[in-house]
Amino acid sequence: MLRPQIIIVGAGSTGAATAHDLALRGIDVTVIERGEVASGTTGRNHCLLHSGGRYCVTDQESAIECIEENLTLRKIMPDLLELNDGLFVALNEADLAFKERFLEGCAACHIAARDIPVKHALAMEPFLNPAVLAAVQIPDGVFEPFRFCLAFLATARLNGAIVRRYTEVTDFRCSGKSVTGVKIRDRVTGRSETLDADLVVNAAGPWAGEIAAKAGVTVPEVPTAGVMVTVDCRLNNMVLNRLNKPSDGDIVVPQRATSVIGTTSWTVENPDLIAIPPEHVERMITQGELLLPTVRKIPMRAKMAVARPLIARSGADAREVSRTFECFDHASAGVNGFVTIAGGKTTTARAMAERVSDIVCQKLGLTAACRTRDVPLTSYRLFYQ
Amino acid sequence: MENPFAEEPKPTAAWLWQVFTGIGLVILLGLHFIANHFIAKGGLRDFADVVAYLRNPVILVLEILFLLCVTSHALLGVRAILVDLGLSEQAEKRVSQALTLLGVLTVGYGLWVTWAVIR
Amino acid sequence: MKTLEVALQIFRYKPHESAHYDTFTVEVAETAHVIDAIDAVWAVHDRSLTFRRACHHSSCGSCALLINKVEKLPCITRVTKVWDGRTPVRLDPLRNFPIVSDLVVDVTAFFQRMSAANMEITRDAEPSLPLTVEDFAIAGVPPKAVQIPDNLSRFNRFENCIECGICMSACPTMAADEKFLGPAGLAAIYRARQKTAEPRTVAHLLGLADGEHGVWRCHSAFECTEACPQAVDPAGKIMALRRELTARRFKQFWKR
Amino acid sequence: MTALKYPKVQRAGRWFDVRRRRLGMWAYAVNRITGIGLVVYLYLHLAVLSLLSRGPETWDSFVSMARSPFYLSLDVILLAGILIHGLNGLRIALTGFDVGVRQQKMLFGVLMLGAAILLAVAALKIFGG
Repeated sequence: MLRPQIIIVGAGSTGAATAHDLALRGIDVTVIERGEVASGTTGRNHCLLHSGGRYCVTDQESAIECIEENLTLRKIMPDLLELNDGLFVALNEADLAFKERFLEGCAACHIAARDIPVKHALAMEPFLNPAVLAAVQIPDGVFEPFRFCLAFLATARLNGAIVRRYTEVTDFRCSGKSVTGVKIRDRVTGRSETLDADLVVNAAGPWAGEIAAKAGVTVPEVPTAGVMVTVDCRLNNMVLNRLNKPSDGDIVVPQRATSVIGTTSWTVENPDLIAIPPEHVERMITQGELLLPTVRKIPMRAKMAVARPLIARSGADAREVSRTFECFDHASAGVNGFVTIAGGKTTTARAMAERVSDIVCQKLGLTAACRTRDVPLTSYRLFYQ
Repeated sequence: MENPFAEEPKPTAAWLWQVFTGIGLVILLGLHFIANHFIAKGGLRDFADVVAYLRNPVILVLEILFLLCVTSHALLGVRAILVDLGLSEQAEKRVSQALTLLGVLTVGYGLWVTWAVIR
Repeated sequence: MKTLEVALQIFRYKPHESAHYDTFTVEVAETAHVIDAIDAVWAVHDRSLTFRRACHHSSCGSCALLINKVEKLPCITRVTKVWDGRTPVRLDPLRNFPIVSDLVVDVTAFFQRMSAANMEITRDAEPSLPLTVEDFAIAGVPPKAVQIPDNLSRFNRFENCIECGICMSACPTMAADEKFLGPAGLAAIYRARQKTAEPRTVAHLLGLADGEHGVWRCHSAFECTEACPQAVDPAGKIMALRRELTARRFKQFWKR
Repeated sequence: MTALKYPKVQRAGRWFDVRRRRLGMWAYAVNRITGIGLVVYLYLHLAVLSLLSRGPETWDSFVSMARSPFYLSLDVILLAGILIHGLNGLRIALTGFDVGVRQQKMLFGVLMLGAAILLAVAALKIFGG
């Protein structure tokens, strides 16, 4: 029998990690990406390596996923993480009251949390609001999403995967009720062709619905945009969070010589072109100021908005929607050979890849096991060589 | 793919020589210029003057040093410009050989002129 | 939201057609950055346009290009800074790289150089906050003495170099000499060398830079340092390497 | 995939192209131009010195010709080249040993100012006798 051919649509964190997972299992994969690696949602990421602390009260399922993956990523890409921990700080009585629940949540999700003296926190974070009332240290970190994807893809390529950038999926080739191939157009050469596929994995993030529609199925996804603002000076060593339920502008992630404040949240129609509402930018500064009062004095370096692929659950608003991921086997909707992996976050990309790869193997009757928990990734720089 | 930049190249002292001869020139050319064009009456020496000047052994040594410095500095500069054109390794080697030969000829010619004057 | 109309004159090249410029007019927010305008061209006018981008906040380094003939990161360059209201803003791919398609260049040779030194992207040898006067100068903030108590661990941090290739595009030496290690490559060797005291590694790293096409090829134009969006100061690193190499050479000379 | 590469000749001429570039680039270009000029002069000078081997008459008639104002103004141009190249060379040497790297633009300015002053003094001397 010929080796099965898998096509992955999208080279964001999910697509990249899935390519790595399948390649490691010895399966032939081709990744189709319409732009540069990570040019969609993953690229415009907040760069937060979640410890799960952010969700340990409101969404423990996500929180547990986060801490597990956090520890795994430390093993497989140690060089690509900035590991300075994170602080959850209380700025008012309501925050202070939340502390007990937060510590309980962390304990329930096995997230190492330390309630540290305020003096200690201010010594580590000299720009932190001096009015801080309490601080809890948790194992957050910072990654860099572009290189995160490059490392997965570079390793996948060493294991035989093919990555085609600047190539978009125009349609599917179906035989009966099965997807048997993908019609693509190379945006560099202008040529169109059809690639054979035994199975197609749709990892197109907020564009997953658009891709699925070409195969005649739907994905219950809500593209939800968020604004992030970067200031021209690094004001924090560690990730700074407001000690409360997630809300707008309650987190400042350091990134190289800058600090990134985020985020807001609203539903968008067209994830290709998101106008950044000026009032959202202002809100980031006002909120960021609460954590780091110096923020307003610093020139803004950049601002960005991107749609996150959140999975809809009826009746929930954007903040309440679970940040976990889901895998849809469209066989249930009558289309074979086509699965969609949606939702989630970059921190959990490896776990998402494991889940979807298990499903792929099961559908193809293969028995190869996932090895991505233990295999260290190669240098991201090899992707371009 | 083989990474051509991951291998240690052959060390070179060309830049350092360029700098040292350059520093030498600042001093020697200064002396040469002042002695030949500012102190000398009318900015240039007549023949008898040149002969007398070069027969002074200190001056002779300085002028020969100057000749060596200026030739190597000039030809190292020419070489830098040529190497900057992105030559092949083979061509780089040939440029070096040709310029070394030119340098030897230049210095030889300079010494010959000096000898012709002071003999 | 206040908007403005901006005209972009974009370099176009595909392997099957000759290079030319296309001009587009798009509407963007008054506060938009150039990357938002390029994004709008792609989303509204021409889906065949190819360009590189990922993070939109100067940490991935993929979007670097020439704006009005000067190397810039479009993600941190405001449209109003480069658009005079009349002459279209001209966008070209980086110089000194092979052009793959439109604004996309082939960065293989760049990453080969970065791999040579194998510089880690995290650094831990120094405090992470902007503690030096220079760091503050970048941000336009007056320096403030910040003391990190000894009993607290020092923090690590990603290197400032985002591997955008701007220095390689701005370097006049790089233009002609394809074998030149280039500003970023040499700066990477310097950073890697700073992190180790192990004599054999040090000798190897310095050896990498010591060739005809290494540190000695630089002609002190300082264009790399001027163009670098991350204040990496590659030229300064090249000079520091030269000093160390010179000192080493003298030491070896006297030992003989 | 065929990538577009600019011809080598066009790329090799980049050191000459100072448009939209900054002071360091100008310094580099000026250094090269004066350098090439000085190499040409060096060989002219050496050729002229061969007159010395032909005896006093040949040389002295050349010297009297070279004392004309036209030749003297050529001397001033030569001196300008030497001063610019030499003093800029000092900047390259100093920064190359990691001295004054951050101040390289100011260094260039000061050195070029020095060159201008020296040139003015020398020109007065040359024409004033």
